[in-house]
Amino acid sequence: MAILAVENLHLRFSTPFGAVYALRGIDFELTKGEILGLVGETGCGKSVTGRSVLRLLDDSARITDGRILFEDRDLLRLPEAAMREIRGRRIAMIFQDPATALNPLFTIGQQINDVLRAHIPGAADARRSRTIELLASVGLPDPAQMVEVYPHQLSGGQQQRAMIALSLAAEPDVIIADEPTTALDVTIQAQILDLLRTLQRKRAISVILITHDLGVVAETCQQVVVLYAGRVVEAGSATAVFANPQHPYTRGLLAALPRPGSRGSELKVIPGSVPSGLERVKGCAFAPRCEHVMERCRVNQPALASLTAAHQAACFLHEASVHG
Amino acid sequence: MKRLLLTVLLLALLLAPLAVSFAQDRNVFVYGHPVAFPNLDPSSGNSNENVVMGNVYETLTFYNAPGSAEILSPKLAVSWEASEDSLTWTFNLREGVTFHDGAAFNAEAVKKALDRTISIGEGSAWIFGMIESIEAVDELVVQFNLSYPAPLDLVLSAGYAAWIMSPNAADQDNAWFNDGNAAGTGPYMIASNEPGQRMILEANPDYWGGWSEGQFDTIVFDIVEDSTVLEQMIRSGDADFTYSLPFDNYGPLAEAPGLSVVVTPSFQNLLILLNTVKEPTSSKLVRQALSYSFPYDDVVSSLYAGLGTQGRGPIPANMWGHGAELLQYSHDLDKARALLAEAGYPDGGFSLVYTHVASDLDEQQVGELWRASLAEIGVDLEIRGLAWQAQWDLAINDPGSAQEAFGFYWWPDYITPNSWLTGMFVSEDEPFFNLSYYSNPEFDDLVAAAASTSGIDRAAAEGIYLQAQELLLDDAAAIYVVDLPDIHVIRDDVSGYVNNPGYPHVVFFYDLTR
Amino acid sequence: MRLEVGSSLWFLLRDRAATISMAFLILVALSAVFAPLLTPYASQGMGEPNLTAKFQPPGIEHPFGADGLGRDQAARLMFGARRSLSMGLLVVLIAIAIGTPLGMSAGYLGGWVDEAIMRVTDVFLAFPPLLLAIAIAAALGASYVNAVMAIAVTWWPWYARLARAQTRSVRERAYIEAARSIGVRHRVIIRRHILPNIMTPIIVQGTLDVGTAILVAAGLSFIGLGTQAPYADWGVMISDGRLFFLSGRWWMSTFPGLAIFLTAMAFNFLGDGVRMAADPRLRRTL
Amino acid sequence: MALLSFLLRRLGLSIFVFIGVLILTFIVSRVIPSNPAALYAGARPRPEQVAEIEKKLGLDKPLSEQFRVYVDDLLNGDLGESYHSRRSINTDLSIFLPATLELVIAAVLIALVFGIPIGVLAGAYPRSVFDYATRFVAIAGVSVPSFWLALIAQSIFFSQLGWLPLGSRISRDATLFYPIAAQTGFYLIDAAISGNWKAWLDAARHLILPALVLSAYPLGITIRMTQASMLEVLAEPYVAAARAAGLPRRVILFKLALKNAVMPALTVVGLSFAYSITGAFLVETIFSWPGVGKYVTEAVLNVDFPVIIAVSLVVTLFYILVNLLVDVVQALLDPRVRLV
Repeated sequence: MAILAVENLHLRFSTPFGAVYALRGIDFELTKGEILGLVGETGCGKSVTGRSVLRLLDDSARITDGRILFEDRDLLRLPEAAMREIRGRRIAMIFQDPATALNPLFTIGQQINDVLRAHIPGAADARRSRTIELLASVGLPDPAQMVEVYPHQLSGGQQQRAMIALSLAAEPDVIIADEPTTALDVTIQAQILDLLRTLQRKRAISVILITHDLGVVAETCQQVVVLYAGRVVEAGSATAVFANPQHPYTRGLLAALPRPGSRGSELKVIPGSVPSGLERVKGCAFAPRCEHVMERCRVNQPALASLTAAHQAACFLHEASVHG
Repeated sequence: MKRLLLTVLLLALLLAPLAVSFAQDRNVFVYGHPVAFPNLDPSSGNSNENVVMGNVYETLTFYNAPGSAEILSPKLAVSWEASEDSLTWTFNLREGVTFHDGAAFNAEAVKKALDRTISIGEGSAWIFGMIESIEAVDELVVQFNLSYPAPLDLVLSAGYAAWIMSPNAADQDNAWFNDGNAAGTGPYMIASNEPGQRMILEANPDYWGGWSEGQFDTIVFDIVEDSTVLEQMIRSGDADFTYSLPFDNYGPLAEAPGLSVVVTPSFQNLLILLNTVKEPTSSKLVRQALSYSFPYDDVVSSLYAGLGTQGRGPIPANMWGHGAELLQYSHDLDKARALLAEAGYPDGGFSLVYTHVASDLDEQQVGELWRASLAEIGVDLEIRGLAWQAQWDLAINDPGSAQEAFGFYWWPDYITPNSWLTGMFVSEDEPFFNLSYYSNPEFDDLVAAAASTSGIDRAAAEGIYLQAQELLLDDAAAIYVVDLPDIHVIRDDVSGYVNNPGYPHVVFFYDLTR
Repeated sequence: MRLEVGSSLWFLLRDRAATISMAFLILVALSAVFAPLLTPYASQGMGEPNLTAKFQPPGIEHPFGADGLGRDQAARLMFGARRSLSMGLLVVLIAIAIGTPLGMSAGYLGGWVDEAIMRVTDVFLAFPPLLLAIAIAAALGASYVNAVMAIAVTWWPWYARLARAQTRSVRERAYIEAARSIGVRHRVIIRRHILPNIMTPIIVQGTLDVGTAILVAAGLSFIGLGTQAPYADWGVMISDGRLFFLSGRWWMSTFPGLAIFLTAMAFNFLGDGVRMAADPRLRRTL
Repeated sequence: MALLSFLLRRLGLSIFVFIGVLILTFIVSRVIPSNPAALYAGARPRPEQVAEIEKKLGLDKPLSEQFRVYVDDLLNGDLGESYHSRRSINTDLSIFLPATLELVIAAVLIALVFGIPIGVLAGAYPRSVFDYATRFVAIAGVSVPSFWLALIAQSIFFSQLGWLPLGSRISRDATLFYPIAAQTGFYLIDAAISGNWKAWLDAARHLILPALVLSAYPLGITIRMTQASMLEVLAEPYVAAARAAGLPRRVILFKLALKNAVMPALTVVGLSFAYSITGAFLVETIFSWPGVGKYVTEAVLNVDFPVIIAVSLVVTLFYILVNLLVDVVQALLDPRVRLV
């Protein structure tokens, strides 16, 4: 059962140089209790998609089309007051760099306290013990003392744990984790992912994990959605996508993934770069970088088509292989 | 938040018009005074603090306002006489006078006070240069021995340096006085002093002259440098008396209800001293040309709103020694051109520097009007506003590189025509106030002769002074711009006010009633 | 590079306040330059009295009235603009001319040179802005040139600091390291590589500062330490009219004050615009 | 501990700067082409008086000796004597300095109390009508010549409306009938201490107009700085995080963001103080406010350099102290500084 569904999401930024079409029709569903990985290179629109869900975009962004259904309500049409009750309380967010996402001038305790006050009625004492509980649950040492501590006094991993505690404070149903481990050391990354998985299972939370790292997705997610230039190019269950990637872009990403035993020099890199979104794209956005590019790729845009019940891709290649 | 701001703003606006009212049961006179009192020491103060001194201290003799029957009247001295040779002067002092601090006024006190002033030797103390010694002959008789003949009775009426302070005060130093302490014999005493802001005088209940109904108990000097504020104060009744407003503003003020504008000739005049040493003004012809180039009528009628008069020689018209028949230059550019041509400057073609006190708009505009007129005869005038000290330093350091024209006010330390002639035009080894660097032995001799005669035979002295001025005017050592008026604005419900130019801007509050 | 200038200019023109300001300043500058052609009272603008019009209020003959010597205030304003504008510009240019080389030397050479120059700027910056200028102008004597010098002397340390900070960040760039390693002379590096790279922020700051410099110069003139009679800048005009301001002759101070106000505002708006145009990071916030 | 060493370093630098200021002002004061002794001697001195005074004031000694004597006196807390009034400058400043500080502090407070919230709101609602209006007000504030604004304000609030007094610190009647017992020299404080509310209200009415006029520049700076740093802060991830956590806008703006935005805005206090003092030089004269500004402007007209040096030193000292104070407050507000 889908707890959150994004349908045909279009979004554009207005800049002094013209409109940037950042999202050009995103579709996916988050199943309750699952972890969905939203994957792509920088600039593909994955973070924007995450922020769209909570309507945290700045003023230059405009959603031009689409719906975001949460428990059958369209979040895009909710009044701001209702939206505020959803933020933190129903859908929370974890940010990439905890060092900047935590307010440097307030203690961890104060910051969690603010969230609790905003969402959960109760006395100050109750909030304090709840805060300590939360800090304990994310594995921070000496949680009673952590309450008085400022963010800069924590290590990177501890900061991200604190950030996770902050997002869990109001017991949300969905967490959007935007590159939660990118800023951290590799060893810490594993610990944090582990913590996320544990918490997700324990509390039956649904998670959208935004990352550029397919390795992380492989370890953590049940579902995968691969974005390229503001569109979904491939989606499906993690097992299906990893076992049988259909889109050349997904294949490229997988090839670029370091595997145990491989050397850095053998890593394949996808040539070229993501289009800026300034021009309207004609045809497949990946065509200029695609090694299998065909004539029609430059003219028409392939639609997302189901390969199997649990696997879709948007590529004429795969159409060709099915029909040809 | 916006609401909060609005509330604060509204509150502020509501509070603003709530003027505070204070009970008033005293007869208060307010003098809106345009400058601070720089030095309250009666021995060395020789500036605007004279308006305080004149009410707190008294002199032995008093210089009467022009038009009075006598030049002098008794003050702390009731009578006096000079020896035949004018070298010994005896003054009989007033009986029953006490100083504010309770000390008795007597001959010893007079000696001690004047000895203090002479030994400090600052400010205007030089006017006592002729005094060799002072003797207390009797309790109330004091005798002065002079080293050269001089009109000592006149000297002792001076508005500076001639004040008699209590013997206790005479022991104090300058700082004591400037802390607002005083002990004179005058009708008022200093009650409080906030330097640069306000001074309050209270009536001296034991004043030897006694008190009657309607006189003022309290005098307030509000120091307000800004003439705009002064004008608003006198208009709104916030002040009873003021001066030093722009000349152009007196006309409307005279018509304002409740005010009267009192205009009387003063002993102050404005001159432009011409450099007699430096080319091209070293030429007498050029100086005469410049004297004809000056737009006297425009300056007097427009800048001074018709309230002053064009000077005729250095001595103002209300002073003896002034010559109504002396040469008076007029604005005559043809004559100026002819004289320039004669001097070898047919089309002008030179430029001059005129300096004035930077903050003095009148002096500046005098320069601007003159400049326009000079331009017509081909002479360029550079107008340079300087601090007085800088202007003076430029003049005394090296006459050869000094300014050609120096805007200069003169007023006498004590009232004698000699002050103008000796002060500005008698030869000096080092330039001091003779900033024309005028040097004419014949003139020097005449002035010296007049000075020594003046104590004995005033008519003879006057004749000699006129001779001297004829020389001076022919040499055109200066441009005599304007004899300035004293212009005072006073509330018209105050009676008894008479301006006495012998004590510039001093109001003798004791004479006033409301 | 050309593209950058082009797009910056384009961006600047899109900032309506900056565009209006620029137009206004051009207008003021033109009326200053062509003042003799624009007014029938050019000689009055340069100080010649005209006593028949003494204190004439604004009207058809004298749109901004006449002053105590009867001079047409409109003409005085135009000729005054020459002085007020040039004072502001000169102050900033001199300050840049002194501050930039010192700042660059400090930033480029580092070490004791840096320390010495920066400590001197500290001392200058410790003065409240007008105070030192007042003292210097008082010591030098009042004149237009001395006022400009006095203000510039108090202003250069800001540019020294700016230039130093910029130089330090540019110095670390690879091509400069490379130039140094192949033995290009310091002077050449500074002129060819560093100067062009640090000019943009200095120009931006300069534009913003002209308005303030005009204000400060007007302040000095107002207390009599600037332009001398018979010429006038706007500060002098306010000062000349002040004594009559509350007595009903309001026009003499009002119009020059407005002129200073609007001109300073225009420079600030323009400076803001230039800053945003020059710094792409700020464009988003517009 | 780190805080202490940070402060010691700042203090050391301040002392260095102060010495520099001392030397600079002394040099400026001695290059004047004017004879201070003549000034000292009074309105129309005699030559022999001038020579004597030159000796008395030590002006005949070499410059280094004069400087040594000056520093010696300074170390004994003696700022010297005005050449013009011959009054002790210490005494004068003890009267004029509180007057100026009262005015300047009032102006800076007005600037901060209004400027910070306005800046916060403008930063919070970029491109709104409020933002544009604010930008206009802020630029107007830094562009208006204070001495001209003072005239306009007098004309409106005194001449036209008659709401506020034209100038001076207190009305004459208050000095006569409700004199304020001097303690600190700050009339509002002194009157409040002694419960002299009539005089307090009177002093407050006198303070409003000059303080408002003086606050124009610092208000403009405060708004601009707060708005700019607010914009920056609002772009920070922790603000996005706070929004994502569903915190109310009020809390985000005025608690979380403001505390961060105030840090850079605090440097404004030092700057505001400097500009207000500068403004006071011109504004005090117009409002007949008996403060340091009026004192020094008159000293300039009289070329009274002992006063000019003394005022430079004292004002600079205050300026340095304010900046030091700002550093301390910033250090105290920011937990990160302690580790530096």
